Amino acid sequence: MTTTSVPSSESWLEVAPLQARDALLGLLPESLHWIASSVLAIAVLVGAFGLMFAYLTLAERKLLGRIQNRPGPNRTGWAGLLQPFADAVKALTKEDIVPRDADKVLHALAPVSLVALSLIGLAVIPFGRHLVAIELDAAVLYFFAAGAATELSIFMAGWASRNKYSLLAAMRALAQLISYEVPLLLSVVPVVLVAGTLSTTAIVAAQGGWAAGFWPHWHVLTPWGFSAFCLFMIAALAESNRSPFDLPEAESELIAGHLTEYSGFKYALFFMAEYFGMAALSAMAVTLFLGGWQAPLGWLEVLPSYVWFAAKLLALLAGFIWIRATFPRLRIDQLTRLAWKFLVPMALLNLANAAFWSLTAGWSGPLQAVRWAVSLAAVVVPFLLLSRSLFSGLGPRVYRYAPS
Amino acid sequence: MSPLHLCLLLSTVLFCIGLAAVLVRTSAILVLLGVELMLNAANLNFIAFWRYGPGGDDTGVIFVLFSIAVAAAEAAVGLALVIALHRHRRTIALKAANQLRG
Amino acid sequence: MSLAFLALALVCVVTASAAMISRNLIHSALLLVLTWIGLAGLYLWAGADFVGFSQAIVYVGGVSMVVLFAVLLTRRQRDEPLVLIPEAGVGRVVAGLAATFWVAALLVPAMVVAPLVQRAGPGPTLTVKRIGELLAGPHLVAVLVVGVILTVSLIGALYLAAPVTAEDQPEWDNGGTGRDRGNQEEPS
Amino acid sequence: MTLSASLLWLIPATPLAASVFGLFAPRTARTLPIAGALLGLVAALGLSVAALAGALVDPAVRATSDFAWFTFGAQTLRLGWLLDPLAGFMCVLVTLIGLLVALFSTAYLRHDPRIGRFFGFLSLFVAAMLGLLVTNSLLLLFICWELVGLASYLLIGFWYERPAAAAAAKKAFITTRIGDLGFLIGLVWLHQATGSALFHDGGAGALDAPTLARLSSTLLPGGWAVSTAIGLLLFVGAAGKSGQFPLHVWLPDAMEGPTPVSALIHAATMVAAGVFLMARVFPLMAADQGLATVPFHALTGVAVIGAVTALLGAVLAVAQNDIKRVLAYSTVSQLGYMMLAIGVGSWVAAVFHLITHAFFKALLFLGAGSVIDATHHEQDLRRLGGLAGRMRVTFATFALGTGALMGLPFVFSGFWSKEAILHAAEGWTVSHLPFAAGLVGVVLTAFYMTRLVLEVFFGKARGEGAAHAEESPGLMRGPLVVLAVAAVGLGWLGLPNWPWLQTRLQGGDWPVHGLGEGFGLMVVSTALVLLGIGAGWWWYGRVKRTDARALDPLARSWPAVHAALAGRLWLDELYAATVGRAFAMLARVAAFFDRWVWGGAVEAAGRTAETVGQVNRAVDEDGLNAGFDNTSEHLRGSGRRYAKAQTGDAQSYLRVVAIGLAVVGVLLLWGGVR
Repeated sequence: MTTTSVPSSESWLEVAPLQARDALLGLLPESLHWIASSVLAIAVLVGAFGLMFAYLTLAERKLLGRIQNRPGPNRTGWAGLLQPFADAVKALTKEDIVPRDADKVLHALAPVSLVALSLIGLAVIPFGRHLVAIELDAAVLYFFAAGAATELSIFMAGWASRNKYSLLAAMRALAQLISYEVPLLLSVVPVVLVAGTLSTTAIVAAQGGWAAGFWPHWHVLTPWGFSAFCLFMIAALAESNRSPFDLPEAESELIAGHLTEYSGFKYALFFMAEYFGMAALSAMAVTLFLGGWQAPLGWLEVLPSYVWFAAKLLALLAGFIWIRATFPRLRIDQLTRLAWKFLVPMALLNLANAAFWSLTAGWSGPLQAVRWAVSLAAVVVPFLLLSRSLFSGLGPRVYRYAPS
Repeated sequence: MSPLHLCLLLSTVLFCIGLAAVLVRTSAILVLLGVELMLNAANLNFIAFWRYGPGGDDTGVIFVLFSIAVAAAEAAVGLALVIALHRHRRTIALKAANQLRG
Repeated sequence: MSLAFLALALVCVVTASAAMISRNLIHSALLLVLTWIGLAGLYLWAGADFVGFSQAIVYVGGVSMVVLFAVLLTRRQRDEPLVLIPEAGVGRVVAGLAATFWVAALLVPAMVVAPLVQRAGPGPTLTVKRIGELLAGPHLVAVLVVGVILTVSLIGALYLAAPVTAEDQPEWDNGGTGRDRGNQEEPS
Repeated sequence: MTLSASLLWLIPATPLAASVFGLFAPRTARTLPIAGALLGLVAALGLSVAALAGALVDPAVRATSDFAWFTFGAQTLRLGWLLDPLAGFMCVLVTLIGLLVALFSTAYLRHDPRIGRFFGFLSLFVAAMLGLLVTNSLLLLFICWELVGLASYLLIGFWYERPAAAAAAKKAFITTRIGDLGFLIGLVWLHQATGSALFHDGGAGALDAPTLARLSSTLLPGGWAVSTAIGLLLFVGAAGKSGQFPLHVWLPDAMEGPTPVSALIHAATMVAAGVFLMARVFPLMAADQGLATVPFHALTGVAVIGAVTALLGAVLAVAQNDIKRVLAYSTVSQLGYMMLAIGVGSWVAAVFHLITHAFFKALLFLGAGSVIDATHHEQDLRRLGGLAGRMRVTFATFALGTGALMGLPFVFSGFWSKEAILHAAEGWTVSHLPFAAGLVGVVLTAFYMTRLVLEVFFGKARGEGAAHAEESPGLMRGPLVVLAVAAVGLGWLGLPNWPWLQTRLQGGDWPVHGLGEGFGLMVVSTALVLLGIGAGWWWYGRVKRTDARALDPLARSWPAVHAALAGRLWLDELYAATVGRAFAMLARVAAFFDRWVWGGAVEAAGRTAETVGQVNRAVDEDGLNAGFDNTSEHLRGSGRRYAKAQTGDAQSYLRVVAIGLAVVGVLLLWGGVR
């Protein structure tokens, strides 16, 4: 935690978290400040995201229910508001079953490491103007290095269970996560290219200000940025094993895949890790593309920066839930085809597009219109061509063992 | 002992562990992992000399970046070879790949 | 000498030795992942952040996946999840360890007594921007060459690992020793 | 609004973007590539007009904008863009004609399944030509030049299913490549001699006065100036591209492409490139003019070749039966006029004629295309006829184009530009032959065009297609009308007493003289035109041809002459008999050597060896066998023992290597520590 002095020129709400931190640290001797501030940051992050996890599950169930024309949980507490805690009590009191042949150590290690790895990425997200746990020069790289290890946990879970469906799920997870790691990283590179930095705070700072007084400099509001944002979100869906890319845990094909042999608290941990991963990727998307904590309009800056960040984050998470309620699951071949034949070429072309954008940064006047037109064309034309080729040659599927 | 010497000692130990795996283990995959470990030990040396060396040059770090990139390629090709070996010989024991024996 | 270094060095050595001794390939791979993480930590400790994160992404996120895939694809039988490697012969172990010992006996004293010029004080700082400038400037040719190497090796790996049809089987592949002739009719 | 030199690249870039779009669109796409190409051409036209406006602000200024292409060690290769009235006028010309041709093509190729691809090629063609026009570097010009060649290859061979089209494309490509070889040598030589790839570079460029003075003062063995040699080499390239004798053979065959392509090639893009190149490097070509000691001036060569081509093209056009071939040879002839003008020192007249010719030749070709389309691909004069009544608009515009091409006095543009050329040729002091050739060419032009119009549009329909022809659709008539207006009116831009165009092109003063000074020449050439028309009417108009199989009237009068002309003076056959034959001979000689001399030697050696072997075998089996067998058994046994070390196990090798390494290290240490 950076212990910068509190700037005085800002609104009270903006600096309130910093003042609260300093007040707490003041209770301790000077020599313990460094460790105390770290612990404090971790505690706040875990607490906030833990609470968010709890209510996200409720929100998901409620939203899914509404979309499927049913009420969702509404018995525990007012309108079901206590449901997450009831679930937690249930999960904690359940019997923990470990298969006899399982690789016991790995079996226990998998959910724990998954949760831990899903959380550490949050350390570099700037949640507000002054709210970032670690300021790193290579923060984006750190985030993806932390995320890269989650795949191993899923593999460990699937493999340690000694269950053939779990193992199949582990293989699928590996294939899927490797495939989607590529477009995920490639869709981030344009942002790094244009912002010229790997530091998350600098990337957010680069998105400050407005063109013509109303058009925020958020990356998502440029043609290449919009394309990269869409690619990032699709890849993020796949990376967090969310529907419609939830093949590794497809309950109808793999009896929940790597989760089959888990119960009780470990199962809850997996569940938690999924939401943490989703939240971390969404937070990264907000940071990279949606302007981080920047307010959309100048006069809206009366609200503190972290409120804006939270609003954007929640909007993205709601989008995740909505997508889950809307799309059917992909087949494994469709999944890999989408990654390699659409997302990766799109992301590569988008990289060239971003290079063009940053090279033409000096253009003004009518050339600005040319710049927008070229960049827009460089998004739309490949999209049309690639999506056409993605669906070409696909007739109705012939099932080998089922009568047609 | 100075920090630089400690780093070098650590990298030597890692190198020797990798070497032992390469020389002793029968599984081609483990041999490959041993090679990776030896590469990593070499990388550690670069970093150590960059950190504690006379200074003024950042080539060590750049070299390690290249080394990591090439090691990734090496792993991919090596494991593809293992898979090819397995397809032809139904085993991944290196002893099986002795078509050139006299 | 900091505690962090000793702890990381301990992690590296222990996990690496365990990985190389383990008879379970999956355990070996996962333990080696820990070694790689330890090495990434050492890079961070030395101040080379970018290299550390690169190490984590490439090895933990990439190489380990490939290794695990290779392990799963080369299991001897479909329903045998544990990968046990036939034990090496005693002669092989002894010869290998002797050779290693010779190399170690040569290297370790050399490393310990070597008179090295050292810098005192804090280590050099290297920003990501500087790395980018170095890569795009003096080392540009190397970057391009590495790009070509990666492409070529990717294609080569694809070619090697792609399934062959019966006609593609090389002529000399008429099944080595008797033991290896197992389920030849089922290409993986 | 004007366009500065630093943005000139936008002019070729817009059609280039359209071509990329057209070429990478799905194969069956139609609307999008067409719309893209038209949009690109319209944008390029607007930009070109803006550029021309910028260039006309002060015609004497050459605006350049250079950039470093790449740095190679200490050397930087710089390329650039150049904007002067020449480039400006040419850009407007190319984009305008390109746009009209593209509009025409939308109707002409409406049934072709590959129309999208066609528009991609067309855009590429125009883009390459535009790049060639606005560049400030001979190297960049050469790159675009080759792109033009590639695009023409693709377009001529557009209907590649037809063997004739494929062959014609190949012929065009290879013939122009011969010229390009000369160009390339000249380019490399020029770069080596001047050290600059730029034309104008503040005194250091290849076309700047100090450089030229150096080039023309450097002499080669034999007294030739370097600039003469380089100029002639560049002219070889220009001759190939512009269809000059003896490299003109590809141009008539290029008719195999779709007719709009022919219009584009003959009017604005391909053949204009050669003339443009000569105009662009004119300072270089003329650098040796002042030197009395030089045995040969580069421009003299250009003038001679131009005169020969002008005459030859006109002669060959007389007896062709294919409507497009007549026009093609007419183009050859007119290009000869342009080269002639450059050769006699008046590149401005050449460019003037290039501009007017572009419009009326595009008009004539599109008119021919309209006829061909209406008669279901009937191109043979003998089976056409009587179309004047059925296709009024086509006939009217075609007649106007014919008038312009013949140079009917005072109204038509061709008259004024041709007059400028003849006037310049008349004043050339070296020789009067080009002037004479030009005058004869005028008669012949009038003659063959009269023949063409009479055969196609008058008399009786002599074929199925002609009998049921109907006027073409509006999208084809529109460009014709626009071009006809230009074909008539453009000449007024460059009257002798009001030389607006010449002044702008020259970038300085241009001698203004009254109509009276050249009046004698005008009267003579008018008389010659009327003579040609009269002769044409005498043979082809008096008695109308009624049957497609009837003998050509000219052939009835002078069978030998007609046969020679119809056979195109057997130039193709001559090439086949000389160049082709020579290569065949060479190949045969090589084959002979291969088969008999070397082959015989090898055979003899083999036989000898075989005999020796037989003898050896006899000695061996009977005498030495037993001893050798024993020895080899021993060898084999020991070999087997050593082979055991070769286990094929990589790890065992590695172990040995590791131990060896350690031993060597210890030995070294031991030695070093001492």
